[in-house]
Amino acid sequence: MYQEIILDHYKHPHGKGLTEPFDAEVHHVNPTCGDEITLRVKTSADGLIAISYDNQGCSISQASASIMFDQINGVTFAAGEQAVDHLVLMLQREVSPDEDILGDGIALEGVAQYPARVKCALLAWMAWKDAAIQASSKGEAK
Amino acid sequence: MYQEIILDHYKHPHGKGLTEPFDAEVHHVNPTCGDEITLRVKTSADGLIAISYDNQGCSISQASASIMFDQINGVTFAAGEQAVDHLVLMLQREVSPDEDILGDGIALEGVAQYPARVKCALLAWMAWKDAAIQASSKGEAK
Amino acid sequence: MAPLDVTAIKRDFPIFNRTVRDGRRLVYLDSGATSQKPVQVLDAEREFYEKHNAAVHRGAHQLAEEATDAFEHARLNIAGFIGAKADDLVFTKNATEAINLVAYSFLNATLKFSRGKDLPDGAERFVLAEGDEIVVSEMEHHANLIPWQELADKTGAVLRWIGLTDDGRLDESTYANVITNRTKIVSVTHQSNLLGSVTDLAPIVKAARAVGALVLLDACQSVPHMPVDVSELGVDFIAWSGHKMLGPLGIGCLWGKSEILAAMPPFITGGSMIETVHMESSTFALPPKRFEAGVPMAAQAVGLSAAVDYLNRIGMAAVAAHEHDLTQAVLRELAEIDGVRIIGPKDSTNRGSAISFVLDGLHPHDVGQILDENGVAVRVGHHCAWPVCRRYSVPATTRATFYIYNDMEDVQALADGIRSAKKFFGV
Amino acid sequence: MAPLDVTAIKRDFPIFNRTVRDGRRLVYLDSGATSQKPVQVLDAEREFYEKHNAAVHRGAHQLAEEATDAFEHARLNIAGFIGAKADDLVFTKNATEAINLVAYSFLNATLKFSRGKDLPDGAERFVLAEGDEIVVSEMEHHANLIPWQELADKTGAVLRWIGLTDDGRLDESTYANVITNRTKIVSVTHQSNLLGSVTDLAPIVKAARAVGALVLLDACQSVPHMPVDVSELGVDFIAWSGHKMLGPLGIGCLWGKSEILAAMPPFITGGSMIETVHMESSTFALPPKRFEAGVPMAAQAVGLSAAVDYLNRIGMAAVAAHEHDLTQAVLRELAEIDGVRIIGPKDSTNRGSAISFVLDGLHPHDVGQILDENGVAVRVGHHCAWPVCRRYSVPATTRATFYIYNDMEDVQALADGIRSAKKFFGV
Ligand SMILES: Cc1ncc(COP(=O)(O)O)c(C=O)c1O
Ligand SMILES: Cc1ncc(COP(=O)(O)O)c(C=O)c1O
Repeated sequence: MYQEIILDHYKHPHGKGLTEPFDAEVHHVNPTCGDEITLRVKTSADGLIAISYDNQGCSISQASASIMFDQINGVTFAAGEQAVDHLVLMLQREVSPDEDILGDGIALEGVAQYPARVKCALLAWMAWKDAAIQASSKGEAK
Repeated sequence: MYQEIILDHYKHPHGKGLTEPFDAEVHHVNPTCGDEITLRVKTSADGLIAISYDNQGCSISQASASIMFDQINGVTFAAGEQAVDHLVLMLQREVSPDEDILGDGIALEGVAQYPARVKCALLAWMAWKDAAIQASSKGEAK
Repeated sequence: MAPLDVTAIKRDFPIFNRTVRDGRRLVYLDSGATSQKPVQVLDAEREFYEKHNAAVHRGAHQLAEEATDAFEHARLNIAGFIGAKADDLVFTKNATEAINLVAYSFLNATLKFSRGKDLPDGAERFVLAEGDEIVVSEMEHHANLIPWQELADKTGAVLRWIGLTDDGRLDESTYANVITNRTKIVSVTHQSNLLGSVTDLAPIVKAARAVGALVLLDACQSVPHMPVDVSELGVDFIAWSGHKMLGPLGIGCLWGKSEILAAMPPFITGGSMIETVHMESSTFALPPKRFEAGVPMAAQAVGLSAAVDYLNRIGMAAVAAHEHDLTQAVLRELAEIDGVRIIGPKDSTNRGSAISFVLDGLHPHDVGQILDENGVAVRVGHHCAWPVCRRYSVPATTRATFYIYNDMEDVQALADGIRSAKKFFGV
Repeated sequence: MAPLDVTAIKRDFPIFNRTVRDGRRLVYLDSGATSQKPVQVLDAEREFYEKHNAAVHRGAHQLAEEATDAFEHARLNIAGFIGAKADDLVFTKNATEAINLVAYSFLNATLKFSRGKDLPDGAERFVLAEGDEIVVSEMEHHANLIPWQELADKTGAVLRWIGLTDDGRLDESTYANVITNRTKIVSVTHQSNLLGSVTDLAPIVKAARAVGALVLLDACQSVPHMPVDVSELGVDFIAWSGHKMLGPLGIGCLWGKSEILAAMPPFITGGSMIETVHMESSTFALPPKRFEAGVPMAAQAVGLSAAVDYLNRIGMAAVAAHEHDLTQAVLRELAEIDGVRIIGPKDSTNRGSAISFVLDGLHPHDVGQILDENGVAVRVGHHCAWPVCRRYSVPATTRATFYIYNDMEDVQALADGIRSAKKFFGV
């Protein structure tokens, strides 16, 4: 599970730190272990979603957030959602990892063997999905 | 358990039927099977307690009421209580039956082997004790 | 459908290796109270303890993962048995707790609402106003009566009930009267544990739906004995116990529609049902966890899952057909004994195998005792359905109930036992 | 006192025949969550099912009698283990239900009182007025916190709590402030499941008594680990779980003083807890039956009784002494590892064997994972005591807990595992 690449992301996370302005902010928690993430999104005129986040938690949850930032910061909702869905399926062992979609995220495949850690790997990505949906519904409301 | 003498009391119960006047009346129920007894007591000036009762239920509870009537109708509280206590101990197999105290009640000894029936055998006697105590506390209150 | 191979089935149940009352064959006719357990169920439970025991949903070590997997697989399997999704199945200690859980949802929603506290979306359906009505029937087991009496007592709601016909069925002619615009929930049995009658669901569900009431079905005597598919019942909840369907003691089930469970505030609270906890206040997990506070009965869930596998191998349609044959035989045999009066439907249509009767001139306790002495285990008393006894003016009944390990020989043993009781007491 | 023969004890626990994570020895340090079960307990439960299984307190046949005997004998034996009478011991599904039972007694008494409904004599003690106070501590397990939050939310009572000192103990200096004339119940843990600290009972009982409040003790982490005699504690209730003391899952216990239990209205209602039942209303049995609605977990009670026998053979003083030795050793070993910080008392006085720690620069999840890969099963997270983590400003801890089957080798395995986690992550 602890591949070199995961430990790298954990020790040197990408994109950590909250920025302004933002369209939506969410706070997600893993109730069994107290891992937390605050995540903000800002959608540009052409529909690309910028991410900022701050988090605390285990190596898997932190590395996964860093990988998420690399993969889906500044992409469209559709592209981001595709990545999240693929990650979920990979962690349920229902698809084999696709590097084009997940980038370094394919290194998280080993987490699937540890059900208690799957939530750690998903935390940031689920927060992104939640925030992105909130931002887009706000957009519509306007 | 079903000795001849018990079946006799069951088929030809002694003293069944409520009478007036009375000092106290109680109604006891065995919640698992619905056996019921209504029992009245009337204490005379010299402290002897007359019993009347009406009941419905199984052979054991009816026979036991009839035996109770034979044994403790018209005795003092102390004598009645001694009989009740002896019956309880016998049914818990803690004393061997004393015919002087229980009369035909010694035939109930076999009931001790059937814990679910012990309550049937005790129903009338417990009702008597309850009623006698109520009557005496009323007497004191006067 | 092939008839059950009762001889082979019996071999799976260790208890039939013993005898009762001085060497008599055990004729177990008390499965309505609790069923016997096959070795497959006992082995599954034991294997959990010997190989995978840990507190589920709590650890990150291998045993905890295996235990959690086993527990959640059991949930999926048991839910599948009634045509449900895993997430809509809540484990309780017995059916009684399951029904109380729903009754207390009303109480808790009502109290929190009146104090302006947080409630889940949709909880309005569980908020009672003074004079709102709760409907049960006169044939309910105490487990589906007293929780509602208590709810009424504590909220000012009114308990109403559907009466019974002389032949032991819900009196449908009274539905229109009893189920009104004030009715918030209708909670009835799927099969009476005393009378054996099976409820015709369509009319009662229709009446409840017409006034927007929720419907809870007490399925304690149906899920173990016949195919039950919640997607076809049209009700909002079903509650039943594991121990009456070959499963271990100490586990019951509540199934509810997803959106209805989601709308309910918690009942028993504590660990594992939370989202966040502060000293000041807490928020709660989604169902089913919201309703499963504390370390759950994982071994029992695994045992119950093995029971489901066992029943699936036989097939629930075959189980029902087998019991139907036995029911017909018992009704026929008992009709031939003078002085026997069946309390409940006298023919086998829409009827399960719980058969209650009284014997003229003899108290059920005495009938049961003589049967017991002949090795025939029946239940005597009011069977936790005292109002039914009152309705039919009997102090109690003798009840024989049948399951997959019973056969025609057992029916004969019952009839013979009743005859010897009559002879013994001279009635 | 002779030291425990851990090698012999281990042989009684089938789970130690297995290995974890590719053939490693199982070092089970998660007994605080649930203990492993000896073969004696598994055999007792199985024998009940194979020989005596029936619904207890319900039948008049031989199996029902035997089952009832076994169940009530178990009650007597388990009650004896804590110095209590059988009639004062209520079986629940777990400790969580036991604590909820008491919390709901307050709710139900309050509601019935306000509507003028029947209540048992003495129930006034359970009637809450707006502004009455409930006291817990900041070190409670969620099971002894959320039920009281909920009770306050539903009644207008106020929840107050005793704070903690920096070294992980109840802050006695605040008792006078927190426990007031409005306090109706003080509910605290006997031993913290996260910190390991053992409560000094005398001062808190004295403060509660002075204002006439009831006292409930969460004994989940004390009854399994030290001699507990309710006649000496001075409290009104204790609640604990069977599964943490070698017993089966699915059974918990509430002990209460006779006259206090007698004053409580029922919680979960249904069969077997009644005296008479009419459609309009019902009356209830005496304790403990009043609180045991539905078919109870008889097999689990029999299993728990065998667990009690097992512990009695070892002797609870010897169990406590053994754990004390291990605790000292762990504290000593961990003190030698750079970057380990104990959350809880750092010395072994008045302290049980639950040892929580954090490792600088490393999240507990990662520590637990490396330990798991070394075969060492610990728990990571907030251990259902989230406010304690907040109090000590840690997101979570790694927790090792010890029992009779653990020895110095296990302590060493823990220390080695922590060292390899440090090395692996380079902290
Ligand atoms: C101190 C304490 N209280 C309460 C509980 C709850 O016990 P259970 O989950 O068995 O109900 C536990 C254990 O989980 C505990 O350690
Ligand atoms: C129809 C019915 N409802 C409810 C119950 C209660 O089930 P349990 O006692 O397992 O909670 C029973 C059985 O006892 C039953 O037959």
